[in-house]
Formats: sequence, C-alpha cells, structure tokens
Amino acid sequence: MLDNILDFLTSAESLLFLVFAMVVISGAILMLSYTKVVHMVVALAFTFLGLAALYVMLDAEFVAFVQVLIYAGAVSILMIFGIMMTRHDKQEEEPRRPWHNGLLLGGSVALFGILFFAIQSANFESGTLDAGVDNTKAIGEQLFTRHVIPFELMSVLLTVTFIGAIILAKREED
Amino acid sequence: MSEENKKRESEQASNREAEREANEQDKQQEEPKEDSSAQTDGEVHVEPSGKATPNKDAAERALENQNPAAEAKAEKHEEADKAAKAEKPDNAEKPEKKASEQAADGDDEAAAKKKAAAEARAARAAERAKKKAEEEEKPKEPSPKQPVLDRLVDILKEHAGADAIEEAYVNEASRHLPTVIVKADFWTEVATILRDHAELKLHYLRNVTGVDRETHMEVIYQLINLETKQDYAVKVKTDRDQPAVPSATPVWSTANWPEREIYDLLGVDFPGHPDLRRIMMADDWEGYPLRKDYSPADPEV
Amino acid sequence: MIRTEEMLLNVGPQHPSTHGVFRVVVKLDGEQIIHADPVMGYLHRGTEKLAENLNYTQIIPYTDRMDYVSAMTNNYVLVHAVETLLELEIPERAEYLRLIVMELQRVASHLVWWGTYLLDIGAMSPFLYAFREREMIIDLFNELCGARLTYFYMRVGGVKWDAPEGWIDKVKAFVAHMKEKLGEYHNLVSGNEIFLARIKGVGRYDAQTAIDYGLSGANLRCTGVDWDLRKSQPYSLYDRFDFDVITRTEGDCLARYEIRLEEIRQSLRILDQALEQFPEEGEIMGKVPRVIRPPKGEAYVAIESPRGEIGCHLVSEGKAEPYRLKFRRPSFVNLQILPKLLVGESMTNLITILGGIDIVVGEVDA
Amino acid sequence: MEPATQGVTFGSVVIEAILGVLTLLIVLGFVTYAIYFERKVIGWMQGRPGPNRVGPFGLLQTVADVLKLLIKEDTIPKKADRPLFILAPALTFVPAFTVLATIPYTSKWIPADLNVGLLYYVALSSISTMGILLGGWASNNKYALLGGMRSTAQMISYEVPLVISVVGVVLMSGSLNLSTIVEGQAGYFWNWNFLPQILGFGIFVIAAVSELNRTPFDLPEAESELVAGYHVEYSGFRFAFFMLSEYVYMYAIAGLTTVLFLGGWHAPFPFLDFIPGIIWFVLKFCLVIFTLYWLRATMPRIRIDQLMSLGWKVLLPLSLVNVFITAVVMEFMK
Repeated sequence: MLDNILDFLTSAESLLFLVFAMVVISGAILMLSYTKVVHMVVALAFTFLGLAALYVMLDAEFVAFVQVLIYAGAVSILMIFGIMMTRHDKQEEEPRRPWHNGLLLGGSVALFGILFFAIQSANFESGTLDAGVDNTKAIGEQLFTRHVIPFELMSVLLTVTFIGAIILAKREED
Repeated sequence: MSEENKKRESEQASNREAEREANEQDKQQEEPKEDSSAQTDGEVHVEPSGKATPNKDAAERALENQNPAAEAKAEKHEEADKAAKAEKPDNAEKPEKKASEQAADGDDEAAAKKKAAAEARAARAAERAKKKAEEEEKPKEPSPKQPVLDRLVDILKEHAGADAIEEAYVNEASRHLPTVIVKADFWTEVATILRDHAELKLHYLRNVTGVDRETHMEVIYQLINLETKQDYAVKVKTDRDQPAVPSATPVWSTANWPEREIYDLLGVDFPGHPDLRRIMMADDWEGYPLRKDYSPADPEV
Repeated sequence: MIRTEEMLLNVGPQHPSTHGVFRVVVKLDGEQIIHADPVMGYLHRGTEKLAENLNYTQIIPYTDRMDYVSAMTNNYVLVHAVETLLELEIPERAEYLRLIVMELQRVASHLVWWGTYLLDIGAMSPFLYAFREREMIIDLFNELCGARLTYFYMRVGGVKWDAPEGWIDKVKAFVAHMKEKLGEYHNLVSGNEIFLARIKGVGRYDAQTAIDYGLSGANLRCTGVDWDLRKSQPYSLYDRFDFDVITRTEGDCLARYEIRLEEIRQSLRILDQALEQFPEEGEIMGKVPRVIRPPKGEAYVAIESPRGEIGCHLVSEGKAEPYRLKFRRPSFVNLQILPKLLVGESMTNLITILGGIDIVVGEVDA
Repeated sequence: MEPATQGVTFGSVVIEAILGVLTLLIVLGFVTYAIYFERKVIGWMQGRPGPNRVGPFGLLQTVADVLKLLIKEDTIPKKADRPLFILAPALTFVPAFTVLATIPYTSKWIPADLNVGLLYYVALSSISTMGILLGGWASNNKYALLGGMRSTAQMISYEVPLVISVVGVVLMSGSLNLSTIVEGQAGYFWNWNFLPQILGFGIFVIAAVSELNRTPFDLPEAESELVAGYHVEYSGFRFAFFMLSEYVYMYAIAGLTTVLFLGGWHAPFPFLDFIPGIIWFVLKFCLVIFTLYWLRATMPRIRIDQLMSLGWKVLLPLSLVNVFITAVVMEFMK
C-alpha cells in the first residue's frame, strides 16, 4: 500500500494528475464556499480547466479542448455576463434550519458510500487502451456513421433552442 | 479693551485717514489729465468729416463739466443715490467728501491750470452749443425702420391688448433695430404672437441678455425672421428686488439655457421655465455675480 | 423577468472626447442612453463681469480666450460692436486684413474640428494631417501678430499690425496648397464605409427643431436652412465677394461634416478674391479717440463664426468701460440640443453627436 | 505520434520549461520591436518621424517604456475586487502565451505538434476573454465595466465566424493538425489556401482583427468613448501584462494566418525552395503584421451595434456558406 503511494509520487505523470485533480476539487469546494457570485464562477471555471487537463492526460485532446472552448470559455463567461448585467445586491438571508445540515450530511455520506461501493465492485476491462493516432478523426467518423441520427437530432434541437431564444428576446424588446 | 489694543486701533484709524487723503490727492492729480484727454477726444471729433453724434456727446460732456449747475445736478444725483442705497453709506459718503475737500485742499497751481483749461473749454463748448442748436433746428429724420416698428406695435396692440407695450422705438445705434418694451404680465402672450403671427413669424430667437439697470432689471430678447431677415428686439423690464420675467422657453426652446444663465448671474426668476437651476456657477453659490452691487464673499478670488 | 441595471455615468469633465472640461451625466441602460444632463461652468471665467471693469482695448484679449480655436472672429465681434456704437469708419486695408484673418481662422477652426472629430470616431491619422495644415495658418498668424493662438490682433477702428512684407504672397501660397490638400482629405476619409456607417443618419433633426433651438452655423445649415450671416446680414466686406452658402437637407452628422469641409473650400474662394483685391497701401487704423467712450446706447451685432452666430450685446453708458457686455456664444446655444438628441442613442453616438455639434468649452462657459 | 503524457519525466518537464522560457524571450523580443515598428510605421504614414530618441533610431524606446512600466507604482483601487483584479492580467496573458505552442515555423521546428492544434488555439484564446471581462469588472469602474462587456460580447461573437471560416481549410486538408495543413499547401502560391478559400480568408482576417481588439474593432478600449476600457484602472506591470497579451495575440494570429492561409514555410514558387522555409515564414508573418498596422493608420472605429450585426448577420452566414461551398466543390472534385 505504502509502496504504491511512493510509486505513484515518483512518477511525474501521477504528480501532474494529482495537481489537476486538486485544481478540480478545490475549484468545486471554493465555488461552494465563496460568497460573491463572480468569484464562484471563476472557481467553477478553474474546475472546468482542471477537468480539461485531466482529459488531455487521458489522451482525449478533442474532448479536452472542446471542454475548454465550451465550458471554460463560453459558459462561464456567459454566466459572469449575466451576473454583471443584473441586480444582485439584495442577498436574501435564508432561514436557518439546523436539521438541514444533518440531513445534508447523511445524504452526502450515503452518496459517497454508493459511489465507493459501485466503483469497488465494478469490473473494469484491463489492458492498455490504444487511443489511436488521430482519435479526433475517429470521433468524427463515428459521429457521421454510427451515431448520425442522434447527432442530427441534436443539431435540430439546438436550432430550435436558438430560434426560440431569438423569439423570446424579440418579444421582450417590443 | 486693553490699552495696547486701543492704541493700535487709533493708529490704524490715522493710517486710514492718511491713506484716504493720499487717494484723494491722487484723484485730483488725475483729474486734469483726464480733462486733457477729453480735450483731445473732442478735437478728434471736430474733424471736418462732420460726423454729428459722437461730437454731440463730447460737447454735452464738456458742458456738463463746465457748468456749475450741471455739477450741482450731478451732486444731487449722487445724493439721491445715497438715499437709495442707504444700507451702504460708505459708497455714497465718499464723493460728497471729495467735493468739499477738493474745494478746500486743492493747491493753487492745480487750480490755476484747471481754470485755464476750463476757460478754453468754455470757449469751445459755446461754439459747439451753437452748432448743436443748429442741428436741433433741423427735424430729425425718421428712421427707415419706423414703419416696421409701427406695424409691429399695431399687431401687438391688436392681439395682446393696448396695454401690452410700454414703449417702442427704433434703436438707431444698433443698425436701426426696432425695439419694443413689453410689460412683464403680457410677455408670454406677446411671445406667442411674435412667433406665430403670419406677418412676423419670428421663429428664431438669437439671443437673450439680462441687464442690471440698478433701478430695475431688463431682459432683452433678440428675434429674427429667417425669411424676411427682419430682426427685432423685445425688452421686458422687471423689479430689481424680486425680478421675475415669464419664461420664453415654452415658446422658443433656445431660451432655456440663456435664461438659466441670466438666473444664475443676475438672479432674475423665470416662472414657467422647465429647469431653472444655476448653470455656470456652483449650485451653492451665493449672490448673483453680474449684479452691479455684487461683492464676492472672498474678494481675493 | 430579468431587469437590467441602470447605470449613471459621468462623461467628463475629464474625458478625452468632451473637448475640454465639459461634463454630461448620462443614465445608461446597457449602452443605451435614457437620459442626459449636460453640466458646464468648469471653465467659467466671468468674462462678462470682468469686462465691466476694463476698457474696450483691454477686453479684446479676453475674447481671444473665449473660443480659443477661433480667436480672430471673437476679436471682430467685439470691435464691431464698439464700432457700431461709435459709427466709426474703418480704413479699407484694415478691413481687408480683418477679413483675411477671419477666413483663415475659419479654415483653421474647421481643420481642428475635422481632425478631432475623426479622432473621436477612432481614426488617428486625419488628426495629424489636419494639424499639419493648421500649423501653416498659425505660422501665418504668428508672423502677423506674434501669437499662435490668442492673437489680440484687432482694435477698435482697425488692426494693430500691418501685414509684413511678403505675407500676402504666403497666404496666396497657402490657399493654393490647401485646395490641393482638401482633395486628399476627401480621398482619405469621406468615402470610407466605416466612417459613413458611423455618422450617416446619426443625430438627425429637422429644420424646425433647429430653428426652435436657435442653432446656427453648420448645425442649422445641415437642415436646409440657408442662413449664413455673411450673406444674410452682410458685415465687414462680405458683400463684395462671390461665394456660396453650403446647405444640406439631411440634418445628420454626415451633413454637418460635408458642410464644414465644403466651407473650407468657400473660405478659400473668399480668400482668393480678397487677396486679389487687397489694397496695396493704406491706413490700418481709423480715426479713433485715445479713450474709447461709445455714446450712451446699446447695440447687438452678430457675425458668422466657424461655429455659428457669435453675437455681442453691448450696453454703453458713455463711459470708457462697457455697462454690460454680453456675448452670444454659438457653442453654448448649439449645445442645448444635445440632451434631446442623445435620448435613445448609444454611448458611442454620444461622442459622434457631441463632436458633430462642434463646441469649444471656453466659449460654452465664457 | 506519442500519446501526450506518456513518458513524462521530471527531466522532460525541466527541458520543456527551459524551452518555454526561451520561447517567452523570443516573444518578448518580438513584442518589443513589434511595438517599435508599429509606432514607426504609423508615424511614417502620418508624416512624423516616430520614436527616435532612446538608442539609435529610437530602437530602445520600447525597452525604456517597459522599464518605466515595471518601476512604476502599481496601484490597486480601494474599491476594486482585489483578488480578481490581480488575477485578471495573468489570466489574460497565460492563454495568449500558451497558444503559441502549436504554431509550426518550419517542417522541423514545431514546438508542439498537436493533432487538434487548431482547436487548441481557439479553445485557449477564449480563456483570455474571461481575463479581460474580470479585469473590467474587478476594477469597479463604469468605463472599465463597459469596456469589459464590450470586449466579451465582441470576442464571443467573432470567435464563431473565426472558427467556422477555418472549417473550409480543415475540410481541404482533412486535419486539425497545423503542420498537416501547411503540408497540404505545398507547390505554387496558388495552392495556398488564401486563393481557394478566398471567402474564408476574408472572414478569417476580419474576425481575427476583431479578436485582437485592434482598429477598426478596438471598441473595448476605445479611448474616445470609454477612456481606456477594461484596463483604465490598471497601471505599472499589470497594465504591461494586458499590453503584452495584446501583442502576443497579434503574434499568434499572424502566425496562424500564415499557417492556415499563406502556405506557412513554403516558397511561392518551387524553384525558390533553396531559401530556407523560416525566411518565407517570417516574410509572410511580417506582411500580416504590417497589414494590421496599416489598418490602424487608416481606419476609423466601428460602432458596437454595427460590429455585432456584422458578426452575426454577415460573417456568420457567409462562413457557413463557405463551408457548404467547400464541401460541395470537394465532393465534385473527388
């Protein structure tokens, strides 16, 4: 057990993993504990970035950079944007309910237990995965052959949302 | 009060006295100088070009200087002023003292000079008076703009009532500008007529000026018709202690800021103005700087 | 429903595009202006009050400092008012000199406007081009009266300095040079798509509004009103020259832009003629008393400054100092329309519109 | 190709770090003289000499300016959001610098040969936007906030046509790898992508200038409206960071344009191949940079609503049309 940990720490790769994992976790915790909304979003953005780094370590560059582009770039910026443009100085004091904390604690422990046992008992395929020379290309090919129907449905859904958003915005203007 | 203080005060008092005396002497010495300038003044005007108006004025001034009666009149005027400004005795006192001291203290040399100058002036003044009399014999030519003014007065009397106009004249000095003095009560009505009447159509308000005349306040509106290019001036007089002129802003939007400026600098109120605030001076400024009796809170500034 | 937050923004008194210490308090919704309130007086020096304690010659330098971009026309309006009350004859040579410097000043003033306006719009180079040519005019003035900005050139009855030898030829050379450069300006800017998109249709008003607000100069002529005091109420020698009053009917910033540039050309035309007719010899001062005491009375005179109608209301009690001296400052009057034009516009257009009005804060505040 | 992280050792990390510092120095050198040339070039265009006091021909002017910025007092407004105010310049600069890693200068000299190089560039550059936005917000200044919001709106809007305009290029070369894209443009200069992809090239250049926040799209810092926009409260080296990231981005965009559309290290004619590729690269790169300066000297600034409608109503549809045309043509040519 201890050897394992030492082994783990001597590998640069594992150290990198440790760093990024810490970024992800601390980002998540900070996001919960900050009081200013903008700070929360920044913490969240760091979580996204850490996740992207983890994806890179898993040789999933495409997913990693799409993660950065969409989540770290677009989503968090839109969130900050929304926060800045709207009034949020009235922070409502939530009524303190002491039994809430107990309930939350119980729930978290239960969730952790379920996940822990699920992962422990899961049977992962062993052996090294060949990520392929150009897995981006592979993703593309898969999207346009095997998963073409969900892909197209997705694009239709997005188009509908897009048009809907425009209509809503227009109506508000009038 | 301590001894020392008293001493200092008396010292100061005597200093002041001395200062005033010195001032008075200065003024006396200046006096002849000014006179001589007045002479040259006159001389230039007697140029053969024969321009009448400035000469006339110079002559009048010379006469006034010469004539003891006129001087007395001036003194009387000052006294009247003094009565009017009873709250400011210092101002009024000085000239009176000056006159008496002048008589007492004037040294001989100056007196002699003055006398000589006065004689010379008397001669010239007599000559000029003759000329003036000749001029007066000729009837004054009516201004070319007289019909325009008459027409304006007619229109205003017809539409706003016969009492609306206090006075009407052609201001010849200002390129024969037809000028009417409108009573403040009628001003809003008159303004609307001026703008909307089919013959006048004075849509363009060029300028608004406020003048502190010391006895009263005046607000002067310069109007022009952009098509006929005929311009007019309209004056509204108002009381000095509580000056108020109905605002012309509802009629001409351009009156807005100039009226604010007059309010700011002269303290004339404009009832009906949409946004009467100070415009140039700070909002908490005290007093109205362009009034003649304005003294700044801190004269150093 | 989400509501956006209104924001109160102080544009100025220290802002690069208010052209001096002028301030507009704007209420913004996003970048859209809901309400605008101009605040001025930061440069108020009390010229009118000061003038009441000065003799007429002493007041002239104060007029230099009112519209410091166009000091010559300010000089003129004051001496013209005094001369009107005095009914004074001005020697022809002096009057020609005055007219030449006034027209040069108009060119210089429009050049400053052109450069700074494009700087406001974000183009940097035209500013330097415009100042290159303006510098030549300033050099000419410098040679004439020893000052670059506050000239104190005119006096009641004439002008202080005669044209030095060769000066008239230099002005001629400048006029030729300027004509050529004007084409360059048009090439550089006037056809630029971005520029046109920025100012076309911005800050539009009609002739009736313009007249109601008492606008003058290019601000009035852009709505199609043919009103230029040089033609409508000729003063000085303007009735001797052949030139056009430029008007446009669009009433937007582009119209004002075109008018000002075209007015430079008209000024050059006037200069051409004036330089031809310039009398070889003659007095430069009329017969003026040593102490100027205009007779009791009052007069209002107005001339066409580069910014519009600059007027002088002079009330004299026959003393060496004016009883009351009031200047009708075109910038001050023209600026009144600003709050009306700004409502509903974006922050960017605030700059475009304010620049298009062409104010000089020294004149707004006086 | 080696998987990205396998074989990462402490040694390789150190080497990478040293290389990184070297690149940083090269970039700083570039920025120094890019600023110098910008001032010189614009000076000449405006009929004035430009900087000529510090060093021979003013060559050290930028160095002096940077020194001044570094020793200047660093002020943080009292009411600013301190942590974010400090974080923002770094958050702007780091992505600007990291995107440089994928640009292939020659067929040999490629700092990082990522197979999603293009995506990497686009993704990271979107993070800088956040730095600008945070800087504007944290300053607690209304002008800065307006500048920050403008900048964000602008960068998000123009990233979309920017990305879609290069899809045509990606279609033609069948790869997101930048060196593969350059390889595909070998031969005569009409093989370079800017001719077959002329529409995409135009959209790319416009969107890129906008991404760079340079004239005529310099609205976020429009000094005549917003004083200085998002960095109005910044001074000293924090301001220098913003300035630096602006110029580093310029470097990156110029490099990317060269790679994507101007044939990278290839000579315009094959018989000129004896001249090393790096020289061709630098020449094309300088041409792009010069064009940016040229635009700055001649263009006025566009208005924010016009910018937005240009981005969404003109560039985006055009870039989609470009993708469509490219796909159709490629299908027929096959």
